[in-house]
Amino acid sequence: MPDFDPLFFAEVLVGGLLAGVMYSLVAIGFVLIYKTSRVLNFAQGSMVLLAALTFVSLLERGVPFWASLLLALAAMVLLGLAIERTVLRPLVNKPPITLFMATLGLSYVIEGVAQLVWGTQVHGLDLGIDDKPFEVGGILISKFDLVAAGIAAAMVALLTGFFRYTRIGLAFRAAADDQFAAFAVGLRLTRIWATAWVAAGVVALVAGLLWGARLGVQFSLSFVVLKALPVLVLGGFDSIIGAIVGGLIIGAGEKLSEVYIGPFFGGGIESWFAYVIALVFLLVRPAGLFGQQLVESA
Amino acid sequence: MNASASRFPRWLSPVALLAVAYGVLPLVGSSYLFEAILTPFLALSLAAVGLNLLTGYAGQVSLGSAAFMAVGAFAAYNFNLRVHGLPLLASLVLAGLVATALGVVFGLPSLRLRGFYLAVSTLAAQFFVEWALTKFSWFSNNNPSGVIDAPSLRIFGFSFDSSIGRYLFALTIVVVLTGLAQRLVDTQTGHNFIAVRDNELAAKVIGVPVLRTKLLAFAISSFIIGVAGALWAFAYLRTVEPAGFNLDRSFQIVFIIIIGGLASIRGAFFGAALLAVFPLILSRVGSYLLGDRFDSGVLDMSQRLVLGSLIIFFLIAEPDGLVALWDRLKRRLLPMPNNP
Amino acid sequence: MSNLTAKSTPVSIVDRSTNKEVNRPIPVPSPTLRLESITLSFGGVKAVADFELTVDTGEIRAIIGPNGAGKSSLLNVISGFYRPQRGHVWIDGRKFAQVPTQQLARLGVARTFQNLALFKGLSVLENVVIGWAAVRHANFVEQIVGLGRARREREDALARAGEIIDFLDLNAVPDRLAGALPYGLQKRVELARALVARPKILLLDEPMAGMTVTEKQEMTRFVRAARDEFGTTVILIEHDIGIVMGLSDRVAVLDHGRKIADGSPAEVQANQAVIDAYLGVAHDDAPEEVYA
Amino acid sequence: MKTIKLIPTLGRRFALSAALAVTISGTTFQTKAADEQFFPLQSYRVGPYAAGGTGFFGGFIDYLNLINIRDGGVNGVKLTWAEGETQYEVERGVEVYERLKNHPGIAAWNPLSVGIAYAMIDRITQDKTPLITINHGRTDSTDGRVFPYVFPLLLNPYSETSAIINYIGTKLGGLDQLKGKKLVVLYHGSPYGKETIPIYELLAQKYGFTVQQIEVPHPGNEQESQWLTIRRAKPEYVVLRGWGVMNPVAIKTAQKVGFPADHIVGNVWSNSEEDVTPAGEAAKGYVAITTQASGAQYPVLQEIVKTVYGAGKGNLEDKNRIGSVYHNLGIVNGILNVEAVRTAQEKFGHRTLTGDEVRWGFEHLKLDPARVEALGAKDLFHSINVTWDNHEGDGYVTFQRWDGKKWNVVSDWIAPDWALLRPIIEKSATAYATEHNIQLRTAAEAERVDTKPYVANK
Repeated sequence: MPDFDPLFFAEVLVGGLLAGVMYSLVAIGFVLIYKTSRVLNFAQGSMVLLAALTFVSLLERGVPFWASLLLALAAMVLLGLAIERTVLRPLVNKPPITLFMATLGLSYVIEGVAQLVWGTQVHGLDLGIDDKPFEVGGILISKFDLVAAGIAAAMVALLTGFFRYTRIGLAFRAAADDQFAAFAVGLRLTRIWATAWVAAGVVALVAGLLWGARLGVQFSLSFVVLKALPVLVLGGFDSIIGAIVGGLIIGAGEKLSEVYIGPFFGGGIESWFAYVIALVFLLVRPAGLFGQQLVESA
Repeated sequence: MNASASRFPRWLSPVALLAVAYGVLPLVGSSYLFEAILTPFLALSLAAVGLNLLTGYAGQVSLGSAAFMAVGAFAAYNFNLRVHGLPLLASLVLAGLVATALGVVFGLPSLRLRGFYLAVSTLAAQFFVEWALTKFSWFSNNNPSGVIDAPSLRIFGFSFDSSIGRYLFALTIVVVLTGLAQRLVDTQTGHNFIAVRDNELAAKVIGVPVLRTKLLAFAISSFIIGVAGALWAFAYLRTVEPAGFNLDRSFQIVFIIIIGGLASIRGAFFGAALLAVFPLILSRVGSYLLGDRFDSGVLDMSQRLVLGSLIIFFLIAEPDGLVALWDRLKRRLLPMPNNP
Repeated sequence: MSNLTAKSTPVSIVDRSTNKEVNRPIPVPSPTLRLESITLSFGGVKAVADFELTVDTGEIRAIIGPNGAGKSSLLNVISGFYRPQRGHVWIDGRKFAQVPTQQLARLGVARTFQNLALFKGLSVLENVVIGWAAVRHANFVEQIVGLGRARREREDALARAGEIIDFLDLNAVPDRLAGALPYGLQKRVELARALVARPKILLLDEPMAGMTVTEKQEMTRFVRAARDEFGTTVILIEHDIGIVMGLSDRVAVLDHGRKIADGSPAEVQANQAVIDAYLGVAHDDAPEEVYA
Repeated sequence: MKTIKLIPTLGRRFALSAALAVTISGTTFQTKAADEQFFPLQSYRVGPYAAGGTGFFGGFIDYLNLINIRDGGVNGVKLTWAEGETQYEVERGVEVYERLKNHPGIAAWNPLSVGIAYAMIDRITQDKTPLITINHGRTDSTDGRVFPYVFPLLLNPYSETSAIINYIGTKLGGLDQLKGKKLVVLYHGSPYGKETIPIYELLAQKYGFTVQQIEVPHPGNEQESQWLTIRRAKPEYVVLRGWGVMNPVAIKTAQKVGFPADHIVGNVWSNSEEDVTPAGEAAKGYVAITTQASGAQYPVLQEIVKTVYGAGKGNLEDKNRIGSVYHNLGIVNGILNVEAVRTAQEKFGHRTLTGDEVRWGFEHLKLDPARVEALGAKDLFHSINVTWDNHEGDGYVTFQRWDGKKWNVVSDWIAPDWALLRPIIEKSATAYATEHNIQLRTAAEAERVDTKPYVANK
């Protein structure tokens, strides 16, 4: 057991928390869609890939930064509408598991389209945020992670504001609470779902840029979905706060376990240990920390 | 499943199929047909039969079936290697039992979790097994590269080491296990699976042992998937590394039972036939039609696109999969005498 | 499975035409089921407050009350779905803080559900046979082989199912998928599934809901026949007052989770508090917690 | 009842069965090969490793085109090839092998994938056709006595390790300076990554430095904890044995934890432009080993640009990838394959050769620096000297530093410590031989060549 050095522990903890924020960015995209339509959108990872690939390919073809950002945004909006129209609406009253499997198929489609349109090359992406670490009380913190955390915080504030104070936000929450009641009251569910998918597309773009800047924009970007799933399981599929808190717990838990418990297993345990953490929480609360507890009845 | 009274006795089509599989194909098929199409098709079908029992019949979604295939393959390799004189079939059965044990362990969360939460927890099995098989080189006989070579297939003195031999070896195992699976589905236990799937609470109220049924579903399906993994390694690839059983493989098996038809043993075969042969057809038809204007990469990317849209198409247009399509076609082409 | 002639078991078939109670079992003094001051609340909303109920063997005991009075919650407490904040459920003299749902069948309790909990993927016969699933010893290997113990259990289950299917006139549809039947028939299949295991206590959660008049009469006949035939104690929750009064031995009336009357149908009908509750004399309506 | 449009499904069903018939009949190549030498290519242009695949197979095909256009083939024998997509997956690689193995006049297999190479060893040995795994593959396949048909040309993983340690030694002022120093090896969590764990331990004992080997779980898109552990261990150098997305993420995370990029040494699969460009500024100063220098200024590259790309037959879509590390590796691999065929033709005649004859050619492939210069590849790669029992051929390596835009060679040609490695390789190879009861080949047996055209079992 390496000698315990509190400064290093703090550094791993902070690093883990900031890494967790990056996971939450992706997880929020899942929550938006699950919250309103009870669909676990496994294609969120490929949407992150498509968004980043569209942005960076436009940038490399000379389109200015802000223009390519807007165009990528527009692409994600169109994608959101198209998905809702072609995949979600025909499957509207099918059990959630069927919809989940449809998003599996959808992830293959989006990955195929992304690479057919923009090719399979690896692209560097520089957002102008340099990654030089700076020292705070003996702990190295990366500037990039802080900016990412700031963006995530801004996004959460924006979303909670949207849900709480706008009319469409209210409709979202109604649909999330009880689809049939919302439908009965006359809320146009299809419009709500479309907005949900568009919002998830926008979140995917933000996550795509931040992850892309770190990883480089390439096919493996879509694996980031595997990092977000334990966060969702822990935080609950339908709660944005859960996505953030879940991300922090998984991020920190993953890093601390790799550094301190990893050596006993020979290292490299991160990939499955995150799921173990999530499962332990889950066995205590079967619908996640903040997930809506389903009251069991016949 | 209610037996639709058809003009032909119910056992006719399976017997005819077996006659073709054992009698006709070995005479006419080329080694390419066996090595690249039939043997992988059989291994994938068996894995899909296993997963169909768990997800189709018992309603427990699992995204970790590739992990159980890997356990089956590596366990069979190690039993065969380390226990001298152990007949090949015995190491296959023992490998299946190891997969069963793991299946039960990773089935435990199903007692408290349902739907997506369970599906995501089976991912834990997928990543854990992949990590463990790569990390502990004892599993691959301390071979630094972590790749295992399949032993020669000798059963009761007969060698099955030719392409036809491997095909017949795989065929026999698949036929036996599928027969047992079909038989299981018609028994009370099989009905308990469906009861737990359709309404778990009502099943519990009327006395169906829900916990035991779920674990049994995980156990039996893991056994079959484990043996399928061993077939994939010994009869098809003949050398395998843990990365061969990755998440894409799990998704492939899930896609097979969706396209083939959930809760149907035949569905596993229909789906596997399409998915095993589909990439080959697409690259052939693609290169034939489009010539070499598109390099093989573009063809392959379009295959991912077409496969994804196929999944969505089936979920929308024919949720009961190819099996339902085939039955409807059969009824239309061979009108039953008493069918209005 | 073609229709199965019921094996001649020494059970006297009730002569339906005369509708007379032929050999009505004498109620045994000790209550088969007792709800002892049950209090149940969901997140601060009191669904049932301090509810007391005794049910004697072989009795048809009804619980009525306006919508959302907490009737279904009571059945769910007896079925062990909810753990009451206070009070106990006594079944055959055994006391439970929360009834173990998995042991219900072994305790001889069976139930139907308000909005149908049939197994859509199974045929009618298979649905009924599975109702007998609790008493199964042969493991899955024996069942696959299908000899010895497994075969006997299978045949015995089919025979029992056949009897109940005859008993409830379901002979026309044993092989049809349960999910594909008309609503009325599905209700009957669910009753058959509950009765096949010869339960001591049968919980009926609005069995007549959504039925035509003729279907209601048939169902009433079946319930009375079940009690007369197999001595089953029945706890009935039903809205149709006419049916309830005609069918039950004793009736308890529930309003906003509290028992406001309990007695013979005649006494209850004359009770002013019941009339007020039903005619809806204005008083503050607590928000309803409707859990089917 | 759901109204299902039966016509399209019927249509699709017939198309499906028609196409099925095409595949079942299998591909029987009747056309008589008019003196052609065929190269089956199990390429991958898609998925996480597309960059490597498109570069390598692009370079290989470009060189074959050059030989065909400039020289009209090798002594008149035209070179032909066919590609099958494998997406770097083993079973796809096996399927392409099964499909092309009956093609007449196969010279050699070049899969450029560890997994596919392993799956092919038994099969190609039975078919008597050489399997080339340039810079990768099984280390012990260097021993020609046990693996007659497998050629890890130029560099096997152990030689690569020894060369890296030699390089770090020179940077520290001599191999003796290694004593007491601390080294970290960051390896990809896969069989490829784990292959060199034993050799690093052995070299650590030999030179007295301590080595800590840290695994990065696949795909390696997040390496926070690994690099924090490195930061605490404070090693002099980190060796990056990465693959795919893991490389740029490693370099970026190194910058994040304040570890200097010029103290990271990349192995032969973490040395391409695609490995560093995504990391942007953070990769400046990063050094990586290579058997082939990058850049397009070499004569053979100029010729390819002039004749092949000039004639519009260039395989690379993105022209500014010409001269990249993967592209040049494909070209060097092309040179070695073609020269092996040429060597074999001197003995067996200017005609289509059998697999075993080409194997003989590879076992007598001697390209000294003068011959390399004649081929227009001076400074592109050093030399090769393959013998019947040394299938690696003692390749030399050099090191390149990334200046943010391109690779610059920063060391002269370094030789790995072959003498030290040979016994280790032989021990592992003989262990494999006993496990699979293979008798060791002798020099005489190596000379015996099967000259009748081989048709794999029907």
